[in-house]
Amino acid sequence: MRQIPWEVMLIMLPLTGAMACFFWPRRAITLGLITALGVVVCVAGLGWRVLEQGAQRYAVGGWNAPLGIDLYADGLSLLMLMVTAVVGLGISVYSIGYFERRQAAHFWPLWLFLWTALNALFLSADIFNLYVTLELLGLAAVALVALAGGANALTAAMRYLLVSLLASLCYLLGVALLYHNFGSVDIAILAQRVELSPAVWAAMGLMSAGLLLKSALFPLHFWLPPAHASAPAPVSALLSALVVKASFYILLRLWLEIFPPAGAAPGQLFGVLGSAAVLWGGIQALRQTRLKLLIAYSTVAQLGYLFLAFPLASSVAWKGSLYLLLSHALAKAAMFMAAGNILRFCGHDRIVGLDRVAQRLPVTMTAFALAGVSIIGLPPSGGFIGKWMLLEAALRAGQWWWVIILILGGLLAGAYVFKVIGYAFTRAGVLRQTSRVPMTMEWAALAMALAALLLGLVALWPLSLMEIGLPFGGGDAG
Amino acid sequence: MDIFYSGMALFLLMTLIAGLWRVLHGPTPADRMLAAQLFGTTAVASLLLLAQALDKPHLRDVALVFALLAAVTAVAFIRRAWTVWEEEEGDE
Amino acid sequence: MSAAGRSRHSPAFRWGLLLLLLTVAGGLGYALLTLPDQAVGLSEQVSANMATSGVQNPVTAVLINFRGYDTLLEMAVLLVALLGVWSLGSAEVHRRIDPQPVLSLLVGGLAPLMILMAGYLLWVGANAPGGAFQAGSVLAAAGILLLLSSKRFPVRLMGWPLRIGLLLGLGTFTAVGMTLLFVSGGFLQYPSNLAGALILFIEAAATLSIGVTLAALFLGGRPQAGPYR
Amino acid sequence: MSSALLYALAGVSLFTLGLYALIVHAHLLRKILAINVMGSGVFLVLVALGGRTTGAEPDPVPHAMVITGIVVAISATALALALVLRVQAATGRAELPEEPLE
Amino acid sequence: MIVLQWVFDIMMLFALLWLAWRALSSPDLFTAIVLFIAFGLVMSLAWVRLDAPDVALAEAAIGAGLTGALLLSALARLNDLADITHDRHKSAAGE
Repeated sequence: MRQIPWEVMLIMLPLTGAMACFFWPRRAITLGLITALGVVVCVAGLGWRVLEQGAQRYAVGGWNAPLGIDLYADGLSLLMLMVTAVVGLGISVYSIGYFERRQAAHFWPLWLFLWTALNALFLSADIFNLYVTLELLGLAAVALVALAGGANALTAAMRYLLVSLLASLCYLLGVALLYHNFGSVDIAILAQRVELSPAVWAAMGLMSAGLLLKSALFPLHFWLPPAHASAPAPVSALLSALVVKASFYILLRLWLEIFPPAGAAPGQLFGVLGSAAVLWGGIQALRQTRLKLLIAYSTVAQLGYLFLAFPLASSVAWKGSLYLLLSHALAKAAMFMAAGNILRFCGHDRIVGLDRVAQRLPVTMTAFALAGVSIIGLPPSGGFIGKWMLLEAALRAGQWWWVIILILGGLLAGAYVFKVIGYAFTRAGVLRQTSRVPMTMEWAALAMALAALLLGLVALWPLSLMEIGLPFGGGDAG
Repeated sequence: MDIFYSGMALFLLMTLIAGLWRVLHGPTPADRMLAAQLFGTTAVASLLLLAQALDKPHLRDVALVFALLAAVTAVAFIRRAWTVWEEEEGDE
Repeated sequence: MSAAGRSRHSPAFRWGLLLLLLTVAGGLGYALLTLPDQAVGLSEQVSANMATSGVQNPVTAVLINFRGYDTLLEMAVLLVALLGVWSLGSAEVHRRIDPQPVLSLLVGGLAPLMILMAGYLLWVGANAPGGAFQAGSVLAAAGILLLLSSKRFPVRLMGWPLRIGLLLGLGTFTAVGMTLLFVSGGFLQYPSNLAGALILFIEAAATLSIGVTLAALFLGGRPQAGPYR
Repeated sequence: MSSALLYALAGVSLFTLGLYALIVHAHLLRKILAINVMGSGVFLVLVALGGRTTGAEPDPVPHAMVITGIVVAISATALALALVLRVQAATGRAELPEEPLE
Repeated sequence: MIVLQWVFDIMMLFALLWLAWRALSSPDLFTAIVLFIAFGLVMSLAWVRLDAPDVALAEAAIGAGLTGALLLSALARLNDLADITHDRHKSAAGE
């Protein structure tokens, strides 16, 4: 009995779905939802296989690396695929109510191509193939941002496109250097062959710079708030929850496998920039008057936490960072969806004008508040587990100063989340006409927020998944 | 023989660089465009020479693609750029 | 237009940037100089497997066979760019088209020649320089020439025939890959006796799609009579 | 120094030149040109270094990668140009505003 | 022969860098685009020199040909748009 190669299905299914949606624009929603469900089934299939048999490697075309391209699925890729599937399903459901028919015909094929790119990226074991997936991801994301129309969205999309292309080219130059130094583009083979040389340092600098730009680490975050704030709500959710994480994932892979001999100095730099992002993003979020911009700056801050694992570089720290990534994906998707609902309901997203939304849109506000719990890092949310692990790693490594950043960041997050919730309960000065929000949009947001909480309650299971294939090395179990 | 062909190619490359002057200083867009077209022709010639000199017959395909594609830029220039200016003069 | 060369940055910023970038370039140049003297690429692996690849041109073998998955995703990139352009709005078709005898004469002669050239490049790509992308771009050039010179916009072709043309390459590639998955047991794993034929089949479809997509990208928007009207 | 290395160095120069122009120039069309020049530079490095061994057949894998890259570049350029036109139509200028939002 | 080759290489690279520099710095956008087309052309010759005829073909068709046509038509449309907005302002001022 031949095994079904789930990793191939995970890439080809959304690709086929995207083509089908493009060909039958009138049936786009139905076809898209079927595809989304199919992808969830494939992730479950792959998950089962990985749990039973351990990390999986699949040689596309029967040509093994270094000549061909390998797909690789270990615990790390599996968790990324899972969170993509959950958030993707939520966004698919949410977008039914959000887009009118004409826009849906554009949204669905682009979104499914983006999903294809994400799945392909998380499964790729080849740095040049990763470049192609990055380009696919970038172009689809830019087109989705521009879907909102209007001057703000168009200029934001333009800026995003230029940044994304620049970053991809830096990455590609790094790939060129690595290939010509070691004769392969396969991550595992490079990991065996790599030894420090000026070319490796240059490649490391270029690839890291490109990927940091794409994952918007302070001070390279300037493009993120306008793009994430002016996109349509489901797209904002997508970008903040998944797209920025994709480039962070590549960075993580490269640093875990190819660049470990580079030592601690670059890691410290990442940590410092991450801390700056936590503080700066938090302060900026607090200062915003518009809800979507507040959430976008909160993304800048939250992305900062992920980089705190680099100076600590222990297994616990990596796991904590990944845990934060997963819970942030779910919580931020919930927040942007809730913001989309409020925008639809009130007709604007000025925070001071949130005229008693809490009483009038209880499900949405519950979703926002629950997502806020995870963003702040309060128990029993996924965010709490992630921060706890980072805290533990910092204390164990004797680098207590990161603890201060973790606490300050949490306080700032608490301040901006409660600012929104506070205004949501009070009557606004100017009253406006409100419009109805579809049920699917409200419940999709709540489902995402609940998933973020659930991640805190079932912590042991994801942590055991992270052990598969030992992406973070063995050693200190925590 | 090789030296003769390579020398010719080099000479053509030099004309190409000399032709840049027209692109930079040509008073009207048409001048600049024509200079660029001349580039294409020179490149075709040097490719044909190189094909002979290096004994690589497939370079002739490259030359052919050059020759064909030069027409597209020219027509794009005429159709888009030219009509706009004609309208400006003719309509008022 | 004259303001295009103007910059909004102060001279100090520009000099600082220049200095920084010169340092970067210097570092990169130094890194290049320290690379091993002999190339350490994959030439040997490629030539060792050429016999079973189905073609004689190593670049085509890499593009469609050894690393065909990259090419598959790249076809998706091309389509996504088109989707993005289409989602931005509809194309403005020429407002006024004057009959220009010279132009139609030129196009009448050139377009068939280009289509012929595209076919030639596609065919020759199996054992000499050429292949789907080169052929597709020449085909696109022919399409652009026709678009630029046609008196009437081919409205009737802008509905589903256009969409079929756009999807053909990616669709064929995907379909062949998935069929092979169930027949020979590996995604995009060509049986060596069929490899040549399958590669030509994929390339033919890809050429058509690349040509149509690039020509459609040139329009700069969704054709007016498109599916979303 | 071999000529392969010379071409690779020229590639690095093109990359830096493009980067400088991308940052300094405001007009979007020129930024797009800059990105394309940067791309050409990267492609030049990728192919040139494959021919370091004199006399041998050059490595075909970077050639295939560069063809992939060229097609990606034109796709991105086409999308970028379409976006520039919309930006100009919406804001009246083919430039990015100084302040990101409001 | 070797010397000729070196001269050829150096001239080609010089042309390449100079074209790129002028294309990115000349004040007139149209000139910039024409220079960019010429840049693509020389780029294609460089691929020939580097023994990459497949890439040379792709560059000749895409880099020098199609990108040039795309850029030219985009520039013409940009100017059209600028004229339209300009006219709109003029008529608004007149009324």
